[in-house]
Amino acid sequence: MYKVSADRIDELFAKIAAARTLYLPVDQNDGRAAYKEWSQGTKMSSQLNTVRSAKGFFFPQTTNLCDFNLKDKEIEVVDIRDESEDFVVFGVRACDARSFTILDKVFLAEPVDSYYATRREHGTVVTMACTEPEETCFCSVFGIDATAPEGDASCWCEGGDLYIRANTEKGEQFVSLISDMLTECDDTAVKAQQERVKDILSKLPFANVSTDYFEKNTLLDVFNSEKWAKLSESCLACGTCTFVCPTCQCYDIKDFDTGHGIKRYRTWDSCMYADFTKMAAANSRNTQMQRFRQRFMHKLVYFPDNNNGEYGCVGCGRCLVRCPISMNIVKVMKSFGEE
Amino acid sequence: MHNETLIPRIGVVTDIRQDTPDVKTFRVVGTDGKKLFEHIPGQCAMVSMPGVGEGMFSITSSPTNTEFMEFSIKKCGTLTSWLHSMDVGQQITVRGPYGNGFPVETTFKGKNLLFIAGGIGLAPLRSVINYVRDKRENYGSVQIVYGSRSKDDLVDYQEIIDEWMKCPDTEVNLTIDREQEGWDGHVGFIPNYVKELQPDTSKTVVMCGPPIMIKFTLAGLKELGFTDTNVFTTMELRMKCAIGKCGRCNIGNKYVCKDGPVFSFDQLSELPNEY
Amino acid sequence: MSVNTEFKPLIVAFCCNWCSYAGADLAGTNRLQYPADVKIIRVPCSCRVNPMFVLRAFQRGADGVILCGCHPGDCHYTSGNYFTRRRMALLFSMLDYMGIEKERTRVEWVSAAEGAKFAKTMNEFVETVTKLGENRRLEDLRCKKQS
Amino acid sequence: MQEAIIKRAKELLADGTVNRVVGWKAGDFAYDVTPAVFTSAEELDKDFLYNDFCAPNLSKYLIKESRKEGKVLVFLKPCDSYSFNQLLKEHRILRDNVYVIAIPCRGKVDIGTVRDSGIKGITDMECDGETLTIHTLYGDKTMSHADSLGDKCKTCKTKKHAACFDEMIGEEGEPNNDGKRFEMVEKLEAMTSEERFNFWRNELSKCIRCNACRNVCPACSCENCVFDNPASGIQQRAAVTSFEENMFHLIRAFHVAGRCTDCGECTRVCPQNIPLHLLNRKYIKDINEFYGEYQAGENFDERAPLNAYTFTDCEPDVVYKRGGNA
Repeated sequence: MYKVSADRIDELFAKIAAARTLYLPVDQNDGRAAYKEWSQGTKMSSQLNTVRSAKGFFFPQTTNLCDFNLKDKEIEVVDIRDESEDFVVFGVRACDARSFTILDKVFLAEPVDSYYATRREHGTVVTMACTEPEETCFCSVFGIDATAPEGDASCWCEGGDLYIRANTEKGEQFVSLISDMLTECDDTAVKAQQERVKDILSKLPFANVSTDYFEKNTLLDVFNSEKWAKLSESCLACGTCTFVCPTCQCYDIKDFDTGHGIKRYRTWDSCMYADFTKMAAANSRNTQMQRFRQRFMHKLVYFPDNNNGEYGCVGCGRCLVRCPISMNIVKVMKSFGEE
Repeated sequence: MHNETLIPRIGVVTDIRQDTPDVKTFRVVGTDGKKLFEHIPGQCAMVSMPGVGEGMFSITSSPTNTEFMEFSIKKCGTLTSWLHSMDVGQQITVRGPYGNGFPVETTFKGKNLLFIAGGIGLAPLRSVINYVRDKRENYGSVQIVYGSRSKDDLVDYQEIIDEWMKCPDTEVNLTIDREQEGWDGHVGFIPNYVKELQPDTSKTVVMCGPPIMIKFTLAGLKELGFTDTNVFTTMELRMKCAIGKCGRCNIGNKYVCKDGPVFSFDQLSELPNEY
Repeated sequence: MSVNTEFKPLIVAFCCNWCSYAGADLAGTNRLQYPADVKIIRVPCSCRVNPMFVLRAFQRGADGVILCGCHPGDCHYTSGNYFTRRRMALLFSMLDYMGIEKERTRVEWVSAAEGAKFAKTMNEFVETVTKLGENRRLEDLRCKKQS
Repeated sequence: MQEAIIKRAKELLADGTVNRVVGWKAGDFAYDVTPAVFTSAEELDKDFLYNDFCAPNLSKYLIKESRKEGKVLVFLKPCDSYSFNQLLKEHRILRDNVYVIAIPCRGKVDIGTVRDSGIKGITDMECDGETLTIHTLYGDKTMSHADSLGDKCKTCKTKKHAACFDEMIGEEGEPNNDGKRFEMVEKLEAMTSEERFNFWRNELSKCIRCNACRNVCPACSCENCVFDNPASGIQQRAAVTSFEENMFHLIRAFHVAGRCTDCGECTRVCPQNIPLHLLNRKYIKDINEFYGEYQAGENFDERAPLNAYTFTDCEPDVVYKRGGNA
């Protein structure tokens, strides 16, 4: 473990930015945090989390897949992929860090999604331990330790110092970029902070939300539950939960006619939308109840079934904060847990 | 750079056959004149016209055909209408093969096979039927029950009477929904026809057709004593990526594009009835 | 603002079938000059022009969009252009509010007999838009041809 | 107030006037209120809520609810009543199947506003008159009720209901004519064109196209939105370019122009905190200036401004003539 005085953080960022493009959470003019590229003078946000998750670094809202040129009956396919540059995402929280391993299970499964894979290879994730969790946090429910975040390197801010630990080879490389600013140290201060924050975490309102129901009941039992109708009754069918979610990874592929060629691109999509599964002939999920159920079944049942019991939720609490009608995964879990 | 399955290859349409008033069969090869890729019967490919759309279609030709691939496509939406309006020589894009395909080299081997198809549902079965015909010695008896709205709507009619009916140990039973001039074969719906035919319950059934036909035929087969494990079907849902990532074609935790499209009914019975 | 002498703006003119299109025709038969970069799109009535048409013209590379219809009171369908008048007043005001240069949009009433007015309007409009330069604020980069 | 509302709801359920109630349901915290349908007195006792946190506008739910079996009871705050009336006018709600009770509102606390003031870990809130006490994981905080309001309530247009209710609980309020409603629009108008462009670019580039603004909007009640219709040519899942970001919001605002009652739900629900109501208010302000004062949803018979005209309407060149900054 290494440390550097927090007073020198601007110097530290400058050093990182000199070698790699650096992104970090920054307060926008409305006071809410978003990931932005660092430039001289940029201050890191002190907020717990960004409104949008960090998934956009690896799975952006829109990605150009390829171009087509059409001439008479002929088609030319243009591979527009390029090697992206190395970048560092600094200040990622434990929940978002875990979301990357969940996204990996989708995008890096065969056949590998090269757009995602390339970004993943070029990105270094530097996480920041949480010190002041919000009431909407429930990452511990999914076995995430907010005081010891994953990622290529982890950081802790404590007592005017920034502590850094590399977890992976990429993390080591990151540390070597700034090694001349760091001094080696022991983890006493970090341990003390972890103890303190763990105490807060254990007292969070959702610290003990149970996932038992989904482990003890079969897929069909959960699917056929009568609770879905009531839970979904006021759902607006918007995509807010999906788009702020760090693990929602559904996408749409579309073509855009530029007038001189076709651009094929993909965008985030939401299973909450009525036309998500609409075909020329039929729609397999016709009602909002079915679509609502799909989203939560995916996170709480389907994904774990396919991934050795790992849930598709990281408990970041974004959907709790942003849902226009305050319906969310915790309410769903609690409602099933009541039985 | 990794290989990217989402970037398609170019296919050239070398022949277009009007099968029925709303079904055409397209013969496709690569720009080098060769077959684009190898596949297993029942597998699919994403066929696209850039700017119009992309859709999943079964490859209806048999893998034993070494020269080209065929797609039988019914006109029903934007993309299929466009495909129907194109001429020979047109290039399209193709990517694949996707899906699991039928277990022709495992479960089906040595079995007596019963194929039941309704309308365009014959398309995915044609590839299996022709595969079995070309490797006849590996399989037992073959019975094909195929029905459509009318004689004109029977896909591959010429191939059925010229080739399938002449194949050894192969029984072909055709039916149409309503009486029609020039038709002296069976008239009636498939579920009833299957019951009338009383097929032997030792047969492995491969079924594809409209949902309502599947529902009633399955019930009929069960009455006759068939078990879910011996009945296979192939599914179709909305697809975009075809590689189990875009999140829309799932039935429960199974993705039709990746884990399917071929399922046995005992597999389906463990999944939500959302298709 | 400096005048870019090289720049030739692309203008989309939506002309109502009954008056302005005939007016444009008259301008042509009278050999009145107006720039060739004015692309005329004939519409049955000026009120056929959905706000989306205006936006998509900009998306597809227009530098200015002008609607021409019958004079108020002369609409072939009695009241179409009265609706156009309200819609476009609101739309243009909103475009202005969003920081899109307001001079890029215009409505003119041109009758079938006003060939000269049509040519004059187009010349003036082209001049105005030329001064503004290329449409940057409401462009879609995908539609720009890479040179 | 809550007791009186629950009592009346129970009476109407008991005497068979209605068979269900659309209202607000309590959540895990004071602020996470969910619109819900209640069918029994027990449910009402258990979960029904009416307090300073019940911001969601219930009128849009009635499009579906009024088409179900039996009569439904709904509680409408003043601003919701305008949305309701506008939907009635557009024949989207079946009036005979709805029993409307008007309830007063003194402005709703917006959790976003409270959070943006820097208060973290909010576990509970209570409002005693003018002071909001906020219990957090990190100790108690206070805030004045006025400061905690969302944008929609800070510039409330009226506390007086539109005439559409069957009965009223509580006191009728007064319209608010302090002129604050258009302050921000005026401020934007006074900017230069470039400043305005940059303002909107900054705001709209945050848009994630979640469609929350559209789906919550009582005026956006189309069965199939133009942005969802593949045949429209502009179906979008996400805005790919700045043009598409502008287009979506510009066209959405235009489609509700003259019908938007200024209920402010679009801004309230925006996860990215985009002040979308400033687009709608611009239309409202322009309509007022060009064609005379008009409040959508206020009057049942009046034609909507974009469905009407006069021979003497201003010409579109009013936009250039009125001056303003280039």
